[in-house]
Amino acid sequence: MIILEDVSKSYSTGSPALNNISLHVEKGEFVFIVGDSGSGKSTLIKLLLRELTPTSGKIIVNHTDVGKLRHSKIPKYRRGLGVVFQDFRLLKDRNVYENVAFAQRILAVPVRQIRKNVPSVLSLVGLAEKYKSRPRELSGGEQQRVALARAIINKPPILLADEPTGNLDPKNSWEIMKLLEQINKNGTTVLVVTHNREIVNAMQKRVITMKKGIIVSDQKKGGYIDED
Amino acid sequence: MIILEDVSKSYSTGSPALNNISLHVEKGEFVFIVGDSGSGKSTLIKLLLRELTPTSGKIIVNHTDVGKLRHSKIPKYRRGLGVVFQDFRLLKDRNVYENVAFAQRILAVPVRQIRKNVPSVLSLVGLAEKYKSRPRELSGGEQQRVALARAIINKPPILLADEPTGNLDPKNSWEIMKLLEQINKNGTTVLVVTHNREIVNAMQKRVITMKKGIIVSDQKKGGYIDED
Amino acid sequence: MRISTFFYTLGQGIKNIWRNKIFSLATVATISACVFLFGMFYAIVLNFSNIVRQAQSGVAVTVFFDEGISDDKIQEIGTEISKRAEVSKIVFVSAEEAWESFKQENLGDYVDSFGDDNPLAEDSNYEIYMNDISMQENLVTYLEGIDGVRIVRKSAIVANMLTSVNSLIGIVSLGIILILLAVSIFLISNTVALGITVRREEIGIMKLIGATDFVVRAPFVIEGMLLGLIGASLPLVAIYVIYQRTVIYLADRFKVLDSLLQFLSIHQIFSTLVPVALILGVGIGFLGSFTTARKHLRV
Amino acid sequence: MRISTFFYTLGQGIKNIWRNKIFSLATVATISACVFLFGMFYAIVLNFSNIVRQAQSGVAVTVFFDEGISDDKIQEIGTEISKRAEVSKIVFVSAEEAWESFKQENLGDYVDSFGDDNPLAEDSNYEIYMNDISMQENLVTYLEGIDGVRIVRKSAIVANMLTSVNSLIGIVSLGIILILLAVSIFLISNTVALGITVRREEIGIMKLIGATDFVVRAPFVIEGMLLGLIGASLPLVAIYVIYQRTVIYLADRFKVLDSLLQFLSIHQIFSTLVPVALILGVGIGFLGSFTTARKHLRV
Ligand SMILES: Nc1ncnc2c1ncn2[C@@H]1O[C@H](COP(=O)(O)OP(=O)(O)OP(=O)(O)O)[C@@H](O)[C@H]1O
Ligand SMILES: Nc1ncnc2c1ncn2[C@@H]1O[C@H](COP(=O)(O)OP(=O)(O)OP(=O)(O)O)[C@@H](O)[C@H]1O
Ligand SMILES: [Mg+2]
Ligand SMILES: [Mg+2]
Repeated sequence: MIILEDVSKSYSTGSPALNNISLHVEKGEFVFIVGDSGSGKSTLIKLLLRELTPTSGKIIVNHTDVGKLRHSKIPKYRRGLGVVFQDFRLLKDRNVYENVAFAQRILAVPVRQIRKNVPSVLSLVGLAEKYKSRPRELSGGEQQRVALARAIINKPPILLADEPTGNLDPKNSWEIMKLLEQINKNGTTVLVVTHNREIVNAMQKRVITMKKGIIVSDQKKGGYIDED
Repeated sequence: MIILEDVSKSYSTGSPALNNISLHVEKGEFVFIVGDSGSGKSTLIKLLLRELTPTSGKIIVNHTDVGKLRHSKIPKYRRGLGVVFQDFRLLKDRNVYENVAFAQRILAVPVRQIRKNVPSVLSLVGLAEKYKSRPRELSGGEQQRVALARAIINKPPILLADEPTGNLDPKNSWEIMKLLEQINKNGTTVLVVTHNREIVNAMQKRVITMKKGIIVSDQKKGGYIDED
Repeated sequence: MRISTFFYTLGQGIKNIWRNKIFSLATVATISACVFLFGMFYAIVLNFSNIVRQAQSGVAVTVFFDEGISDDKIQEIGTEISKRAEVSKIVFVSAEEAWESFKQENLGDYVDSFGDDNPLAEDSNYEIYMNDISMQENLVTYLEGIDGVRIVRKSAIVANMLTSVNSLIGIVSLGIILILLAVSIFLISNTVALGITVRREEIGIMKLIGATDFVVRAPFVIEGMLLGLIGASLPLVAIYVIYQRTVIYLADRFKVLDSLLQFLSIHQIFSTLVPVALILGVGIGFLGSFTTARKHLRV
Repeated sequence: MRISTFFYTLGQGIKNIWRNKIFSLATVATISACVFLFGMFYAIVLNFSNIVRQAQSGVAVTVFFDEGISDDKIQEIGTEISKRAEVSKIVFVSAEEAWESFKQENLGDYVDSFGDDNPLAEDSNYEIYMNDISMQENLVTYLEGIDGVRIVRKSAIVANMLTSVNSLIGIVSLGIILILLAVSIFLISNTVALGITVRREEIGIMKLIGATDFVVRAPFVIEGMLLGLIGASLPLVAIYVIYQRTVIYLADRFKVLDSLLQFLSIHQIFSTLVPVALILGVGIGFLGSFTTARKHLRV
């Protein structure tokens, strides 16, 4: 499903954020990506979303060579991904309902369908009552859950979640993780970037550990690796 | 040092975010504030910073009645607080150095002093090399640490940290917490909002637990209270 | 496109205006100001060149006849002359009339010295008015060739000057209008672009979620065109009202200049101004939002 | 204020311009466009009313003397008249000159019928030119009262019309200038405000960290004034160059209108335009940034 071959990414400043990464993720896998702050996890997600293009190497997602995608083909490609951004990236001017509904509108889902889907996915993340609020009127954790709702509403074949529980209390975090596991069980390939040692250790999934732009460990049913 | 008496805060929409909160924090205390997503923790921090004014009740910080502060007195009051915002609030147009230095400039610290202080506080949070980067060129955790550096550089008598480790890996989180503890030992009153159960349980500090806008528990040497 | 998508897009365009109030106001204000200025100067310039053009029609070429010519022949010549395209009016002045007006215009109270003589006997003539003073030379050549015409009196200097003033005004007017147009286009596209640039983050988010360029851009383009429409309409209404009042005021205040101040009707002005204003507003609203949105779509 | 704080603030003001490139460009462009339009029209309007004012000085009042008056007396009258404030020039026309020019102007080739007689003998006169045509009536009354003056010929209609045209131009010019000024102020303060509004978040952050209003606002105000200065200077330079070229071009192209086209020098125009432009740019840059920043300081 997701294949990275010798992928490197250098920003204009500083040392490369990703350094010759190779990685295979099968369809239907659930993968945690962990690592120090600044180790390149978000950069990896951005490459998969084609927000960035790799400096070198090849990225193939779902038989698509992401690096070579023509501009006009990018939207269609992205619609196959659901993404929770580390900084949420909600549309400031629109309320919760519209933020989530937007993901469906671009798929031209009939309005009647949208009116059903949005409330149901909002109650999945525990925000049924807040559908009218603007992002700025939400707490940090609430915004994060809106971002998640938007990512999963289209039931995309691939879900990329960058730190989806960073602003959530343990109970909420667990619920979200269970939700992601459920979505994974229904066939979605899930990549979760997280710092939550407790959850990683408990869930016994594949864990990829990054450090300074390289993959230092890839465990099948792994846990959070502490350095010291 | 910090006294809240029957403080309530209602936003224009929804039920009150804080409901008749009373709280005393002594000078030199270290307090964790925990609670569900949306329970009013950030609202409490914003009231203390006078970003918001309470709907009712009285807030006294350092003998100052915060609710009655005149507009012209607010800047001086805020300079006595160091704040890490949940959403960082870095100045987008300025690099890391300038963001941190700004806190000193408004105190009219001599430039020579600033040139010494900023690098030393940046290396405290592990960002010595990134001083030239703009916020958008930083990873989530790096931005969070810049926000912390800005909050502590003036050695304020009170430090308010809203989720200061939400985007940090466990190792970094521990280092930051140790740093906060160190700052607290030097006499600063520290309030930390966090979801990190591991840390709260390990550090054995005062823990205030909030739920739906009220304080449901206040333990002297407490831990993270799980609901179920 | 689904019908619901169409209405959604339209709705978003309208909502964008509201969501981005400050910029919408600024954009409408800028467009209004530009269209207003343009319209105002267009009206002034048009009236001005109209007045100058009218001034030419006051200049006449005078034709005197051979001595002893018959009235019939004079009549015939007159008919022929009035057929010419550049001739707007032809007036017969009898010898007596000529002397009377000559006395009045030139001799003041000193007229008595001539007694009852008419020094201008045999000086009956045609005064020929033209609608294009620059054709005077042509006309004179033609008139001089007519059988029975003794002499043609023209005022070459006045004609030359008027022709020059005319083309001077033409050049200056064109310059003003072009500069105003350029400045307007520049300022309007500027604000439209700014209004969209502040939302480049939003555009980026939409694109990252998988929206096509079209879906992202359409509401912005609709927004731009609506703002353009509003921004162009307001000053047109203002000009409509102000113009008519001003014309009435000026005509009243400057009765002396009655013959000179022949104002154009608002309809003559609007026939060009309305389309230009709408193109300025809606067209630049469209182009500006289209191109600016595209610039930020490369995500 | 510390000297270092001062330089820091100044530096921030300059850096702000760079950090916010798009808005800085837009602001400078808007100010430039407004000042340019204003300057252009000011130059046109000023020249225009100058031309009209000069036209009045071409209109003369003619004074004829009692029959048999002595040359000394004529001389004396002339001296007295030329003392009047409203008189700009006084020219003596002998009877022969009068007849010559009369013949040329009015009789064309038909002049022979008068033989060598001068019907205008005894018609030597003074042509009196004025610097303010609206004083004509006063002057005439005075002239008619002088001993030895037989008759005063004036052209009341022309004088009236010129006076009217004069004040018409005055009103229209003033209207144009005021409208342009208002539109400029409006547009400039608009963009300055927008440029700061997009940074209201930044202002909020600074305030939350504990910055005083002054510290937050000062760089914005400096930024606004600098942008205003740049925005006002560019079009002044442009006008300086364009104006002189245009004047040369027009004077050359319309040699026929030599007597009419008396252009003002660029210095006469700049003496008012430069201060107005700077006030427009720097003044509104200052006020606009000051008030807008203040609006967002209530955090
Ligand atoms: N736009 C950019 N320009 C320059 N450097 C960048 C940019 N974005 C990220 N970096 C750098 O690349 C490195 C990797 O960043 P990335 O965001 O991938 O880290 P991360 O693993 O997601 O960290 P975190 O857990 O803190 O979010 C960091 O050192 C960061 O400073
Ligand atoms: N500006 C606002 N307008 C309306 N409601 C708001 C606003 N800010 C916060 N709220 C609401 O007030 C409640 C408390 O918000 P607050 O940010 O204090 O929560 P929190 O405890 O910080 O949560 P989190 O852990 O998710 O950050 C939430 O339900 C939120 O939706
Ligand atoms: Mg990251
Ligand atoms: Mg919060």
